[in-house]
Amino acid sequence: MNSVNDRSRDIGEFVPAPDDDMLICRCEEITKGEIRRAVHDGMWTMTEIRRYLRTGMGLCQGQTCARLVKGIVAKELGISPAELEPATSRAPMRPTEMRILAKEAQD
Amino acid sequence: MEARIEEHPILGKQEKGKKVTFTFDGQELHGYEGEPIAAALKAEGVMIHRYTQKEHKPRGIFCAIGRCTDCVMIVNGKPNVRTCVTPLEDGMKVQTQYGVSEKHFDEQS
Amino acid sequence: MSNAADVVIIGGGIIGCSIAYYLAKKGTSVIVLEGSDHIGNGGSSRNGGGVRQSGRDPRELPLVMYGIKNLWPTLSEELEVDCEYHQDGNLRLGKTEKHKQILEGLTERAVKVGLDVRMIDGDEVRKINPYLSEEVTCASWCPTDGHANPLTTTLGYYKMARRLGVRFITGEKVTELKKVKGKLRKVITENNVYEGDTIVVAAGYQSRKIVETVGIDIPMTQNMIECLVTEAEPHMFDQMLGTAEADFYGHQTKHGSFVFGGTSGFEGVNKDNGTPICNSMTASCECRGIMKYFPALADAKIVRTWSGWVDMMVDGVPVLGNVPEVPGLVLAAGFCGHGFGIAPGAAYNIAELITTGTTPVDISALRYDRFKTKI
Amino acid sequence: MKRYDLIIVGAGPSGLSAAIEAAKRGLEVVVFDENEKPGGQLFKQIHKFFGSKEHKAKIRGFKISEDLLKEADAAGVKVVLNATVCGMYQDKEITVRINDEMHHYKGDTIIIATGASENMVTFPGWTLPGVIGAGAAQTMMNLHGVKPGSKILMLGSGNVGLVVSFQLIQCGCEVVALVDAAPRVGGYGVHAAKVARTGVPFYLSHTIVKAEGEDHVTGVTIAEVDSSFKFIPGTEKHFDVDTICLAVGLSPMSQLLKMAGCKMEDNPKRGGQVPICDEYGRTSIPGVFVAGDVSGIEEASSAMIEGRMAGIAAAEYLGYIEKEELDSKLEELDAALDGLRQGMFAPKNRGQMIEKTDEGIDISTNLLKKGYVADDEIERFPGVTRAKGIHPVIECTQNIPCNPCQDSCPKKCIKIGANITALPAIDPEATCVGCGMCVASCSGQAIFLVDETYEEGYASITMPYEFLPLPEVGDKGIALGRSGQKVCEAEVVNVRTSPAFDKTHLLTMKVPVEFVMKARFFKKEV
Repeated sequence: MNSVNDRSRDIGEFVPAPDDDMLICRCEEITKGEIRRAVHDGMWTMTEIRRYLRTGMGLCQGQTCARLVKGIVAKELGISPAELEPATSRAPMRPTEMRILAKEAQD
Repeated sequence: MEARIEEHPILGKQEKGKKVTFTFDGQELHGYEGEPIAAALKAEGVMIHRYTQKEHKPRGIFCAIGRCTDCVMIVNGKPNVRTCVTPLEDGMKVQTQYGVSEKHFDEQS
Repeated sequence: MSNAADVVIIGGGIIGCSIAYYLAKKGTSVIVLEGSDHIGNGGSSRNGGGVRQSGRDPRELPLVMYGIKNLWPTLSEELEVDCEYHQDGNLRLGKTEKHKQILEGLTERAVKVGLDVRMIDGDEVRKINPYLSEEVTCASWCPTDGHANPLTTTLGYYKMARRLGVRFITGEKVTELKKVKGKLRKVITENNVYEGDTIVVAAGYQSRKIVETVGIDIPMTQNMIECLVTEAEPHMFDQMLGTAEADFYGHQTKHGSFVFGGTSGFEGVNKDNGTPICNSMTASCECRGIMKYFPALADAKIVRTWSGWVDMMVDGVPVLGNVPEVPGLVLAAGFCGHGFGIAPGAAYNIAELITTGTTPVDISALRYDRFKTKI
Repeated sequence: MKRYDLIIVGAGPSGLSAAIEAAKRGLEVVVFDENEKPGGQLFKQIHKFFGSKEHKAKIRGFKISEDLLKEADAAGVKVVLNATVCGMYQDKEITVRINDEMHHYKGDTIIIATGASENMVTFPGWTLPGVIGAGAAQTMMNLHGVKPGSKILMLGSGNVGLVVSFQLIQCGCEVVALVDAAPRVGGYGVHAAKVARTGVPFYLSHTIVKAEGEDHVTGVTIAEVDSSFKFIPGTEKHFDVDTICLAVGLSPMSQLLKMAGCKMEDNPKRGGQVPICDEYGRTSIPGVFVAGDVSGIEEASSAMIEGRMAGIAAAEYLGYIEKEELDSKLEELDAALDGLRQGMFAPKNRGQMIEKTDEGIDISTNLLKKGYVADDEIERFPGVTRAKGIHPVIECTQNIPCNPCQDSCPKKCIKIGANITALPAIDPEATCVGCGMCVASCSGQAIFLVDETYEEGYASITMPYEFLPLPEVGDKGIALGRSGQKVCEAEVVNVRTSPAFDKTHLLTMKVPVEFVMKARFFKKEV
């Protein structure tokens, strides 16, 4: 992507909403309100949201919440969700025990 | 309600492994060898697999294919075992997971 | 909006963000230009979280000591974010006689600078951390070291600096610096031109290319190293850990997960496809390294691995401070993979340097023109 | 390091199809899948598939997966199960967890066919045990033989929501309601109709207000939403349920591709984050291909064709076939894919309101709002005719890609033509013999045999029946209409079962003749 993004652009004030306590990231138990607040704190990319709040950093690695978080962040920024690049995908794709990762087969 | 489907109109009679005994929080339950732990629990009417770390809220089966990791429990002493994709074995010790521990939150320091 | 400010900072990592914060606190107007799409996208969010004095080069040690004494303890309150700062000590572990010699050397040097660090034996190590294997026979122990969360700390600095009016622009790649009438003034990016009375270059390895445009060289290379994190586990220990041989380093986070980094021997030659993804062999190597020290973690599940580039100075310490040949240029780069713990101290001093012309800590050993050939 | 000509990630419909085509052309192919059974989601599909013969129409999904596996085996494909691909690195290297070890493999080509994952929606209580994905329901009942619940509310009226609702009923669960925030049913009308006539009420323009229960789901409240999806106060409805099933769409599971550095895009028409690729699955990394849902959400039928294309493209990439063979094969497959991508549900029509069929007939609005065609709408469709004696009534009212009925009739009573999305019509010249092959072959279960002169004052209606217990001749009960409401008394007069019907029983009931165009389901009196 790499487009110029001025983080001082006015996105308006944070306005509390009745569903701010809705849980979005099931693994890390992050609410919609926390995500919306983070946007107003300047976290404007999926990567920054993830690093700031841990959304998508739990056991499931964002399999469930990534799309939901994206929608919330996009709405708060007043842009289309398609404009937000998802956070990087990282190995291992499924949680893997250290002893298994440590054991490399010779084939 | 009988949770197991004895005969299915399309799939016929279900082929199952050996009937085995396992424990859930100390209670003896039955299931079939090789089926996911979650399926055996579901058939025995267990819905709550764990309580979450922060809010202490109950969770159970959600995706059933090993992706969402909501159904994790303590299995044979190990936390965070995805019960929906872990095959049941005879004598398995399955426990409700509180946060990442088998101890109830009150007992966790 | 104006593209001019008192200070333009190139690099939106923890160094750039924290300098911006300390400057803004003093009323200085600041623009921060970040080349990538995300704030803190380099080493700032990819490191192991050590806030460590022991094991450091005496030339940079005073800076980190300054930060640990004056800045880290209140940082969470100051940044209104949980930096997860723990000051529970650092164990630098050894298993062999050779390790012991390395650790003793490091300890001796640090004591001379006034750091409270000492050598302990295996039994004492296991008193501090009972999960360590019997293979561990010695360690250096620095009780005032610790660890913190690099993600929330970096983004916390960003958040507060932004709140104080600092203008952050991401996706703004700098291509050239330009002097005006003998003084550095302009920052030219792929899309725009920015102007500042002072230009701070805090862009990690990218700094080299940037300052090259005003005829300055920062002698460094790039290493790609890797970290991994486990699922949350029950609480085990609070110390920061490292080893004499750098097999691994890391800690257990507040969240319960273990963040570990380590080396595979391929750091200098790892290649990048732009993601950056890691070498397929590194994580396995790290797990083997960790398990030798922590057999109890064998069943802990790795949920994520990542890599990052280290800006490796030829002599192992950063370049920090003014560049008299290029008036207006301030360097803060080349932190060699241990820039996180030192960031608050370094940034505070740079901000003082820019606003008052002096620094609380003597940083002259980190000058840009210190490099000499070996003969 | 072991290197293969072709590594395929995912043994679902597209992955296996790709493997077969490549292996047949001489490539050494390995397929890794993290599941213990191959076939991907096909294995859980127990309904008969749509399409035409070349798309394996009227074969049940799990059977297609068995066939694919046999074919792959015969072609020399190595399928490794319980093999989780953990990462995709530079130089087309992957790491795979098999048992308790990590393996490193390289492929001269790699096809990613990882499929999709389920989307979710949030509402208060959505994390309670008892709220599950539709895929979870399918896995529990069709793979593990355990009912997901006893009283279930389904959210989502797309094909997944409709198909899974039917499967829930088949395994003995009660579906208390089918709910969707959209104003219209999203899936095939025939899938909706077969659910609706068993008595499941549809609530379109409704969504979940909250799931109720302390420790697990004990109930659910839904309410109507306005055009901007806001709840309309006073429209709340409560249901006692133990399970809430979510079927609100799928997202491509493209993480491996992103990790490997493929150029990606967010494409809402393809369901989310997808690799940028050409129509044959070539991504931005030479030698890395994609097939199936990972490159854009569609049906298993098109995934199989996409898989074949990618497999052939990989063969050509490695020089196992000439460009000419590639081009001619792709042309053939393009035509097959094109056949599936016609009609109302074509990807290009996604999100559009279609008001008329290709034949110019008004679409049933009741079908879109309630899940069934209203009695006064049904007779305008070409498959619905009245005639003396026994004859088929085809309640197929939307242009969907499907034509097995045409081939099934030995008397050639049913005409669709070359365009498989055309509505089936009855040939008035041909004579129905009442064999019932069309009833059993209709994947949408939309064909009935009707005989208005069955008995004095009575008509017979023969319907497809896939439930247990199977009623017996002489059973008395009630006939339900398309809406699932009682229309009259009924008695079972015939039950036919045949291997040719493939588990679709043909149940014939007699009803008073005036209900012949209304009665469409039989419910035994208990």
